Amino acid sequence: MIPSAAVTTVLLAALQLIVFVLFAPFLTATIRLTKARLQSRRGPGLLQPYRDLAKWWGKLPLESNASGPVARYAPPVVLGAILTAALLVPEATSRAPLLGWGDLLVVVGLFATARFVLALSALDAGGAFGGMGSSRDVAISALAEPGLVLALAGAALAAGSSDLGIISAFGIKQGIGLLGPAHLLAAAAFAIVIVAETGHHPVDNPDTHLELTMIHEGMLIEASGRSLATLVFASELKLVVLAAVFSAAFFPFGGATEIAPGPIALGLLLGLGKMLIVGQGLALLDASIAKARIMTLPDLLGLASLLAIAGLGIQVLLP
Amino acid sequence: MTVTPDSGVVGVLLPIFWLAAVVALLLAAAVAFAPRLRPLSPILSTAGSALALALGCVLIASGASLSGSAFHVLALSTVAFHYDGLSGVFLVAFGLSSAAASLSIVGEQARSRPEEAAYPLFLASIVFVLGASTAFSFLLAWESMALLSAFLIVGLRPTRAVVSATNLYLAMTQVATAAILAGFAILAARSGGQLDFASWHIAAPGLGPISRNIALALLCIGFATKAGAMPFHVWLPRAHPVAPSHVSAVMSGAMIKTGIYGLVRLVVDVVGGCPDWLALTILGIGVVSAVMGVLYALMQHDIKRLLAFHSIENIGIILIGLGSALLLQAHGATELAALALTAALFHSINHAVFKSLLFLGAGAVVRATGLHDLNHLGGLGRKMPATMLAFGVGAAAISGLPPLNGFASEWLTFQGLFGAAGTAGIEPLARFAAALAIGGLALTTALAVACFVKATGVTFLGLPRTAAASNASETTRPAVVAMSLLAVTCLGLGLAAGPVSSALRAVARVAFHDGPPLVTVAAVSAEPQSSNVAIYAALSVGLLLAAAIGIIAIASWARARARVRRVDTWTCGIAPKPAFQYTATSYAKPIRLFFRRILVAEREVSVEYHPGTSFPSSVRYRSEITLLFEERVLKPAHRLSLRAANVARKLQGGAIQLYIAYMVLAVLVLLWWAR
Amino acid sequence: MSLTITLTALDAARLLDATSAGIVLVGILIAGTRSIGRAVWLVAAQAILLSAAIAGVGLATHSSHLVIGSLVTLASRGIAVPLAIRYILRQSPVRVERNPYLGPRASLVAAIAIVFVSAMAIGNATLVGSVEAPRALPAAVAEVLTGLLIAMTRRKGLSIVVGLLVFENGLALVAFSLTYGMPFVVELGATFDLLMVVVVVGVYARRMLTVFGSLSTDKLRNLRG
Amino acid sequence: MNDPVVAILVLAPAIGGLAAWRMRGQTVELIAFAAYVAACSAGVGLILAAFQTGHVTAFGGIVSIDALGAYVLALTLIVAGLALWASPRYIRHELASDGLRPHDEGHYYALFLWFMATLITVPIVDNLGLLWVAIEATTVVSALLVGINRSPDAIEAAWKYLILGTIGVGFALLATLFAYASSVQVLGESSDALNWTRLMSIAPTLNPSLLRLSFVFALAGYGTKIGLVPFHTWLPDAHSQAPSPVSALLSGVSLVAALYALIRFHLVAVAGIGPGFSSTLLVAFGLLSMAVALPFMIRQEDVKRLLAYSSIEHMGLLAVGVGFGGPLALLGVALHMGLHAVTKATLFLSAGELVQQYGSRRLSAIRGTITAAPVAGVALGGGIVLLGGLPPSGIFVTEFAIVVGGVTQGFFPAAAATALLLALCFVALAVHGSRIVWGHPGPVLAASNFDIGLALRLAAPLLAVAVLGLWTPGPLISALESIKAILGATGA
Repeated sequence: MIPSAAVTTVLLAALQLIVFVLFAPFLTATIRLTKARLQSRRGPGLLQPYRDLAKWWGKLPLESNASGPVARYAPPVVLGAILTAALLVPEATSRAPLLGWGDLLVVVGLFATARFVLALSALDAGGAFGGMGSSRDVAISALAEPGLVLALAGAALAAGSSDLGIISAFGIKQGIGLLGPAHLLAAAAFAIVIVAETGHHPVDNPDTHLELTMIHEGMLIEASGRSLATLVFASELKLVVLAAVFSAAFFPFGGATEIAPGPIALGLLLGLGKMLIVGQGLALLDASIAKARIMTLPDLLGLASLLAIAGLGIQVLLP
Repeated sequence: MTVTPDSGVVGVLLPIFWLAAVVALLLAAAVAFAPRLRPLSPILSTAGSALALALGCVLIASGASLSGSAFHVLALSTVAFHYDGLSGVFLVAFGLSSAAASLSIVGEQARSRPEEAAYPLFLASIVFVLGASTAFSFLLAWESMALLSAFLIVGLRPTRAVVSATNLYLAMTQVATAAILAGFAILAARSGGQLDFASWHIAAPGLGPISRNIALALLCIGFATKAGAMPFHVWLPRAHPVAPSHVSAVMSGAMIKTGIYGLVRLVVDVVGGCPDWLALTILGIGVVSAVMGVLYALMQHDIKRLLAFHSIENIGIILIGLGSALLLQAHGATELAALALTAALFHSINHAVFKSLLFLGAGAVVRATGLHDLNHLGGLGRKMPATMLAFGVGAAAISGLPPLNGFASEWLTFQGLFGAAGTAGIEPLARFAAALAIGGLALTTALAVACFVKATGVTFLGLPRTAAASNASETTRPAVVAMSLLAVTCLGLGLAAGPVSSALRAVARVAFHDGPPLVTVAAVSAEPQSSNVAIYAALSVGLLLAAAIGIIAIASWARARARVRRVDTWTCGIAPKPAFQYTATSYAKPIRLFFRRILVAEREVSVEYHPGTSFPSSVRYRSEITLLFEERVLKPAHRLSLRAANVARKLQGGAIQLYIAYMVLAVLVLLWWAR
Repeated sequence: MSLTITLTALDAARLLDATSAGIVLVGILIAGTRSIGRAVWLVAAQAILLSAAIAGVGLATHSSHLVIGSLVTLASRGIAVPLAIRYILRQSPVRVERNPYLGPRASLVAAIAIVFVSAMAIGNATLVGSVEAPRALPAAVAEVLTGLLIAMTRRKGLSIVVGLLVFENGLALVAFSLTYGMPFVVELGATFDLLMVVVVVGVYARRMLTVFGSLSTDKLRNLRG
Repeated sequence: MNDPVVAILVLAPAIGGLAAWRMRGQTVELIAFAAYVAACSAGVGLILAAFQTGHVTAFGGIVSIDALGAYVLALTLIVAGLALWASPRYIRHELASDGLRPHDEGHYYALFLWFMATLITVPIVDNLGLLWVAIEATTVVSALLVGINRSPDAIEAAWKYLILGTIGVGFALLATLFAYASSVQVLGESSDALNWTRLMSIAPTLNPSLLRLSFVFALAGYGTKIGLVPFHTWLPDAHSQAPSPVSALLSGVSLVAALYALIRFHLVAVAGIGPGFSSTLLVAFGLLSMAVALPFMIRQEDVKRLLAYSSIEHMGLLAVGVGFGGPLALLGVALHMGLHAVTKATLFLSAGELVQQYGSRRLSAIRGTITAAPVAGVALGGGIVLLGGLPPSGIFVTEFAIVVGGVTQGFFPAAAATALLLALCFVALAVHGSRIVWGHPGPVLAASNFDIGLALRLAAPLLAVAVLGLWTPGPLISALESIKAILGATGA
């Protein structure tokens, strides 16, 4: 029997929610592990991120004398926005769990919301490092945003819709023929953007605790207890969602096109696999190249936009 | 006055609303001079604006139109109006912004009675502009609007800077009006000397390509200047900051929109579309205004100047929507064209709401601290929580964050661009341009986020940087109410994006003369290509987001509240000082460096040392960016013209013999010409 | 009356031609002279020639108003105006055009050139006048231009006035050579105006002498731009 | 019969002038006002008659007043009234500050009245020759007024005005001669051969080449009095040096009177050789005048010169409008004549007030009037705004009408240029105006004692101009319509 649309939506959403929430710390763990191994360290176990989150969640909250409600209620908003975005991205299936709720622009918009609130909260404590991190973060994402949108726009124009579900369905239908030059250029652009958005080398160092080099960590410096847990988890989840968007827009192969346990399970596995691959790529970067000076970032991120534009050019001008 | 179609209750409501609004505003002007009734003036202005808002809503909802005329001067009718849905849209934008602005000054007195009286008249002039149906009545209202706004800026006792800002504004608006007048004149000439828009529309198909292009170009220059689009924007960032805040709110929220209204009314409605080159030009102007506007805004540390540059940015976004709409319509993609125009109209309303909100917030800050400079503010959130909350909502909305209204209209704008880039009928290069515009718009929104994190954070968060900032106190109750209403409107328009955009879409279709509007769906939805659908279900997303936030917030704070421990902010172990904080300037520095090619910045660092030591006692840092158009084009042109004038004045050399020679020469030339 | 002169219209025309030639000649001399006093007398001579011509034509055509007109011309342009100018001149310290923009010889040449140019220009222009005096109109135009030339190239205020008077004589000659003059009322009005002009010139000449101490226009360069 | 009325109209000021010559103080003012009132009452009668019957004649056709003439006559009387009203205050101040010598008072009023008489004569005579005589007479009389205070600059201005004016009007005489010659060919030696009405009736039969010459010289000659570039050079000097009430009369009326004369020739030319020739010349010289006035307005140190150049600009606009022709533009021209006259007169009066209070003409000195001299200062600012054609100013209407009318007549580039020049000139004027009103006030010579009369005569005209921008009374409409009919009688 075919379940009704509403039920399907609820089931898929619940499934995706659970999978993402559980998988997010794990993905981070794999990245750390690989990085450690590449640096010939043993590195923490795969469960370490879970332990950290649990530890912070249990801790007594500290707040700065200067900070107020913004700092306190920013973390829920950040996580809430990213969770909402998480449900608008196809993962196991070619359709997004919340069918017809929002397209890629909504996902981007929700990320922007998260960034806005986080950057704002970083200014609440009135410290130098919060401002530094916040200032650098918004600047870098300002450079990354055009690349992000333009890359997705390439995929969207090919599919004829900005809805991620339609895009990935289109990709699946195209099969291997999808991987034309325009498509690959856009994919490359998006890959660069992921690096910038998730704060890995050469843009940012996720593990640093030297204040002057911090970008994302700098914004979290005043966070503690459950706030810290929420924010860290949010950033882990963001990586997962971005990876999902990446695979849905550019490598959607294997996503289930009909709603049935078998294909969904398969699609789920494939999807997680793709995410792990993305993660390994990031780990490789972290281990292999050094963090770049912030002033060199425009070249890197400009490159992303240029690749995306080139892709669009090929797509529009020489069809 | 006649209402068409005269359908029962609407036929009654429209004239009543219109008359009531106009009467209320005129009364507001009159009572300003009455000794005891003076406090009533803002209240009456509020009422008038609210009525205009109601009028606009009814016009949009009913699709009816209200027309009439009165007062003839020579053969020309002074007040000839025809309000339709399009007017309604901008009446709504006007009403929202001016009602709030007027409400915010209830209980206060303007700088002088003439200004007190000029303010409602200024509002009335906008109402007339939005309805004028003949070239003459339009220009009459248009010029009155320019004059009154100029007077409101300059006031009775201005400083030198204010006077020069006003002069620049008057100069540009006059030249712009000359362009509009010339454009109108062409249209009038080509329609047998008729002066009313309706007959122009009838005669429009007969326009020759040359006169059509010239007229459209002139009109675009004129209206773009009023709208403050680059490169005609120079007056805006000078005029808006020096005006009183409620006036800035209306100017930014409603007055510059009349430029957009003029474009839509003339180019879309009357002339019925424009050639590709112009559509692309408008698109290009839009992108440039958006990107450069927000970049310049980022570099400002005067809060009102910052907001003024954001007006340029948002006008740019609106123009992007309009440009893509015109491009699409020129190639028969009427559905998408209507969609893109909807985006422009929707964003016009939204910008009116959040920009007025932000200006009122800025006004509250200035009133509380007497400071314009962000670098002297800080920590105001503790003292003025309501203002911070409202301002924050406005900031989020203007940054285009879901689920607020700014995102909805920008989403539609994006869809319009997707449509333009994806419509096969359009020339590849034009489509590529549209695709690039997508990137420009993305960059704009991202930079807007950066800018408003800066504006909000540096103003309201952290530690107060000056005594004035630390002694601030919450603003007046009416102002708080006004701002809260606007903030709620931001959220409401955001969540109700579906129905709102459907209604606006009907208006857009009528403006394009596409016949009866579509049946509309209860979500913002677009058809980038007819087969597929992209949807943003604003309400559902908003609720989901709220639920998620609520759950997490409760989970993390429900029981923790009591056990919070407070400590100093970590500043490497030193006791934190306000000076440690990032200032507005330093916050924007990375972006200034990233875009140093465009923002040619000059910085000066001067260090003073303790006598005899090498320990710095004070370090001051100043950095100014170069406003390219102003510095590289406008000022040189101005200097050149002055020099030219000086040369020309040699003609009047003082020697009578020279003068006789002029006459003889002229006569001989005339004779030679006449033989 | 005892003396009866009989002139045909043709003779009148010849007379007009002759006098206009004379007037041109005098005009050239005016252009060529340095002394303002002499210039004034020459202007008077022009006026007298003019009035003679008018009188002749008046007698020929038996039109009384022309005869009266000639008398008026004689009285005003021939006598009153020159005397007035002389009177003013006598009060001015400098009565010679010292360093004009265009020297006497040069302006002499220029005046002659003007005569030829206007003769050629008008000669072939299709100007059907009611008078059969082919030389009159070119001469008149030449006078007008000569007057302007003088006004343009002299420094002394009175020299400019002299130019003005030559110009006026030229105008009168034009009027006469085109249509045997204007309606009588107009003629009177015009003459009256001319006299008024000279009076006002006198007034201001005196004021200039008291304020500037001379009639040189070099002092009158203050109002510019 | 109209003869006595016309006689009163012209002779009252003339005789009044004679009576005033040797008088002083109250008496002379009384005489002047009496003469004015007499002339005015006579004038009003004639004007009404002219507008009702369309045409009033007297003295066997020598005098003939049609709607256009009546209109110019009305303007003359209105502006003269304002100027005369302003004179006592002005003259007393000048006498007090030794600007004038005691016996100049009588001379001033006498010359003023004679000037008025000559101005009145211009629009009522039908004979182009007499028209010329009258205009030459205005030059002579007003030249005496310009230099009435014996300052070097005043003398210089008057001298230039006299010489250049005479030369210019000499050209106008040539124009009249050619017109006469052309009509004599048709009518023979007849006394009414120079009557405009007659010329119009026979225009098509006139010799075209003579008509062309005639118009060219009229353009040069009356153009000099109108202040069309390049014949304008005397204007800024004279208008700035004359006593302010006289400046008002010069800028307000005498320019219009000369324009009136030129229009008569234009109409004959149009009737004789079609609109092409003279219209083109008018548009060209009008535009040239506006274009040349602009730089002088941008860079100007003298407040009255500023206003004078703006007069040149507006005369250029009127010339352009006449050249455009066509119902809308001509209607605009008709109204603009009046509005400019009144506004500019008021501006000169308020400027004169300021000049006296600050003891200087320099724009750099006259600053911050809003505190130092509120009445005149605000009047000047408001006048500039109205003159610039910002609503609610009738001039907004007229400029709109002229530009739009011009394009509908097929003069697009010219009309566009006009619109642009108008805007730029307004900007130039407004920038100076803003400095005058709001600049940092310099030293004030005479503190402004609030004078209700001053306030009235400055506010009333501006108010009228403002009202006319929103609503035109019926009679005025019909009057303008009939004027338009005359202007457009044979035009496009």
